[in-house]
Amino acid sequence: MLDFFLGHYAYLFLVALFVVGLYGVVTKRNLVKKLIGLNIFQSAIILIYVAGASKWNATVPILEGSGASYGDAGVAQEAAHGAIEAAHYINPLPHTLMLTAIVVGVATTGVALALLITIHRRYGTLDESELLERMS
Amino acid sequence: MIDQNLPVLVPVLFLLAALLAPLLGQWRRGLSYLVALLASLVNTAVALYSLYYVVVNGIVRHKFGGWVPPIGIEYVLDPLAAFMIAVVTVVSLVVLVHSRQVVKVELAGRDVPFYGVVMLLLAGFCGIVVTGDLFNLYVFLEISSLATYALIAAGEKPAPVAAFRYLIMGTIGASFYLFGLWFIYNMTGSLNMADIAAILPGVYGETGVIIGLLLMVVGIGIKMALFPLHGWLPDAYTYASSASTAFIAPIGTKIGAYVLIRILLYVFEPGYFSSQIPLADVIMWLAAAGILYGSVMAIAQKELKRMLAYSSIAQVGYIGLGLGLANPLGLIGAVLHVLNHAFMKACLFLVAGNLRVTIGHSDISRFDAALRRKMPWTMAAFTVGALSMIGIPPTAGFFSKWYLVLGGIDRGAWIMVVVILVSSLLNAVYFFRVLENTYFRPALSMDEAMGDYDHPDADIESFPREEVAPSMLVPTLVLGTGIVLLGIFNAFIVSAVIRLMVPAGL
Amino acid sequence: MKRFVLLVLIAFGALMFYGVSTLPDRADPRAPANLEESAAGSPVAQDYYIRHAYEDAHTPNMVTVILADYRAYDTLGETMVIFAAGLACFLILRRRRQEDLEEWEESEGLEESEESKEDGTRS
Amino acid sequence: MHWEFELVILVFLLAAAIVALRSKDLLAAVVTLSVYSFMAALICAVMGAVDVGFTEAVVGAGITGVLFIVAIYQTERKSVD
Amino acid sequence: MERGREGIDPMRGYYDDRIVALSSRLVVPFIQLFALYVVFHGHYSPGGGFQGGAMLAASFLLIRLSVGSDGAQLQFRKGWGTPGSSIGTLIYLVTGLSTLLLGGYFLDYSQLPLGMGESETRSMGILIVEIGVAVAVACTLTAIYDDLVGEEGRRGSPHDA
Repeated sequence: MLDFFLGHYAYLFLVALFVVGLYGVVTKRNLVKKLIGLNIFQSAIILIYVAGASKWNATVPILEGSGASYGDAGVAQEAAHGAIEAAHYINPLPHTLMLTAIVVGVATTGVALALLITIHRRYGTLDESELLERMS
Repeated sequence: MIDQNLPVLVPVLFLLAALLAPLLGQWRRGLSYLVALLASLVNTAVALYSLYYVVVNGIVRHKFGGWVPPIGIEYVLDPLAAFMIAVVTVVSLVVLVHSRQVVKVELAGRDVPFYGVVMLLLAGFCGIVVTGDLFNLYVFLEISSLATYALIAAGEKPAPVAAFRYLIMGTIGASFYLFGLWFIYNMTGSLNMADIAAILPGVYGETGVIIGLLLMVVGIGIKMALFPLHGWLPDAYTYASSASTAFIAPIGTKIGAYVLIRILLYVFEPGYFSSQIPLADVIMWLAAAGILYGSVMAIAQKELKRMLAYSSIAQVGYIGLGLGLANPLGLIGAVLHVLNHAFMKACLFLVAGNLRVTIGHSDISRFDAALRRKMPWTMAAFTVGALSMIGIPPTAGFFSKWYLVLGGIDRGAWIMVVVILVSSLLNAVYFFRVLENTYFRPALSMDEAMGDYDHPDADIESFPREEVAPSMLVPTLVLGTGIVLLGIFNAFIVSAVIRLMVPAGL
Repeated sequence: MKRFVLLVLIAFGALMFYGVSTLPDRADPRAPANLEESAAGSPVAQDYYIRHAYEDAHTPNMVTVILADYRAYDTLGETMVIFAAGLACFLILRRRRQEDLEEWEESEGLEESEESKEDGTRS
Repeated sequence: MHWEFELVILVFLLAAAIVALRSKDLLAAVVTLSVYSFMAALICAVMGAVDVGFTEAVVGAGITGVLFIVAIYQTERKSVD
Repeated sequence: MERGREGIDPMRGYYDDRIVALSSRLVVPFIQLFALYVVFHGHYSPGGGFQGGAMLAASFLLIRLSVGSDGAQLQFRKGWGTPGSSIGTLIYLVTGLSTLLLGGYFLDYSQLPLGMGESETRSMGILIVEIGVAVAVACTLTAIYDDLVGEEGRRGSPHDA
């Protein structure tokens, strides 16, 4: 039971976050609020990817002992001998994917805000029900 | 050298054009259109050549950065992808030629970003089609989606609202796709389609795979406007500028359908979604409901573009139906309908654009015989498109429906056969309404033609009411002729190209 | 309506809860994503990345190598997404200076809602 | 992995999300969203995704917040729900 | 929302608040320096083109926020946004295309004629690409901000309240 909890609690929390964001998008009447909900559930997905990438007793996916100088001899040797343990580093692939997903999120937010400004210029409101009234 | 690079050329050239069009356009306005046209021309040639090449020589793969697939990303040009790219480039080239005048009228002063965004849209579509990597698909899905939002927003007064609604729906869809992809990645450890297809049979029973697949299907269903998820479509198509709609409507939802076909038939095994879980039946019934709903709603519309938008929902239903039938004939019908419907919808929306430029509206109740006399060629193209939508034999629309009916009979799904026939009848109702007005209704007086519209510039005399300029007329006629030609040569298309797409085990 | 939406969301959340709880544990070394070789015999990407990133590109930060080399095409797509957003804002909000001024002069005496007259005409 | 940290920050994250969605003042909601993003960045860092955490901090707590505030400034600040 | 002093729109016009202006002018060079560090040191530590670009954009936005868009023209012109983002992305795309033309696969950096070992060439390729990304991201995010704030021709017009 405890193992199950340790292995899944982050997923459960993040799914809850996903649902909260979705709730915001679907039920909020103010369009900015909808956008905030959208941001929340996008970042829930980002976090769920990141959570899925972690490994026990592993470190960040930057080779150790390489902080200071370029072409650090120790790292080069370690790499050359194939001594790098995959279990020793966190899975870097989801991190990379999520960098892209974050960028996509910003891009979407930017376009959405541009749309909101246009909507407000044309209709003078950002409230969904008022907007529907003024549209018809 | 060029052969191994075939898959990558079309999307990359579109991307290059998307970058150059605004850059050069800020220097000389006219250049942006030229860049777009040039890229479109070159890409059409490349796409047709690569279709020929793939049919003759088999699948072409391009490994980005030289990394072997599960490590790197790959582009796969198989017959289905080559076919889709050819459809996208040919239709978009014709629409692009047409769009110049429409942009001058409807989007004055915004042509530079418009052509850049159009190039991005096409790059996104082509990237989605050729990619062999599920995450890369997401990235290109987002490129095309952002372009679509922008194109829709640049339209009439309510257009930004429609675009915003689509943005919310589309982002939810893309996020669902991403979430589903996470499940699949967790169960397989890979993102490459071919690799996943090899790993998946071992884990088909797992709940994670089923939920991942469901999330992905829902996400893509939003993008392709599958029946209960179509809410964004009518407003978006109606309020967008005619030039934008002509780009989005013929191709946009088909790309969603393509992704669905790709994932269900090529990443997952055909037997999985049709027999192990009842997904095929669900898609089939939803598609049938969408066909009837779209057709009935189209009858109730008074505005041509809105009517065509609802008819789009119905037509996407046909494609979903063909996929849901889960047999080779159904798939052939679906793929053929992608091609046919791209031509038909493009033709009809170009006619709507022609009408808006010449008479300033596309309101069905104000069509009259004078219209046909003043614009004989445009209305002829419309007639051909309408007949094809209904499914009158020599035109293309008949044959895709024919294959769908055969597929339905093959499956024993008689209700689906009935649905297709009934919807053809409904199509006839709403298109004959337009045709009746344009062929049999005596010319309206000026007051009647204006109706009770109090638009600031419903000044009907300011519109020429005569045939459009050649640069708009020729594309419309090309598409009209194309519909007939596709109908005549459909047997050749099916036997030479589409038969190659049927995956093993279907 | 709101209650119905809430119900649907709760059902969806429950389904997702169930879905994630059937997944392999986080950080399980036997999870398919953490293996060396997949069930089908192909190399698993993350294992290859961690082992070979440095020798392939002489860069200790694996994320950078994946981002800009192994999956560089994704990053090109990502840059295009940002570019698309910029261009989309350009298309949605910016007009030519001259027209803008004209429109502004036109609408100066008018009500706020008259602003986008130019856009609302062709309906 | 330090699961105790993660748990605490996850609880804060959920709370920040709910506060951001409930606040009637949009400016406050956006500021809470920035806080939320910062929490997300923190949790990324705890989970070992330093790059993602960095990006999330720069983007979520910086750029997105500024863009939102500009948009709110251009439109309106009050929300009914 | 509140207008600035004397009815000047604080987001667009010159907004004369010495303390804010001075302190942000003091901070901005350091942000930019750090942004460049992040771009160029992305090989060894967290960071890279996107993060560095976003930080550069943040430094431009800070000046825009503190002294108003018109005042910030001296630092980063509005007209540079769109061409800059095109050019930044072009750096990336052209790198990929050149490897294609040199006979390799798209974005296969080992084909670049830099006269180094294969893995060093890849490392350099990554750097080139990251610079392209940084330029594109910095310019685009600034351009988006400028588009959201609006044109100076609209200043004081009735419909931007």
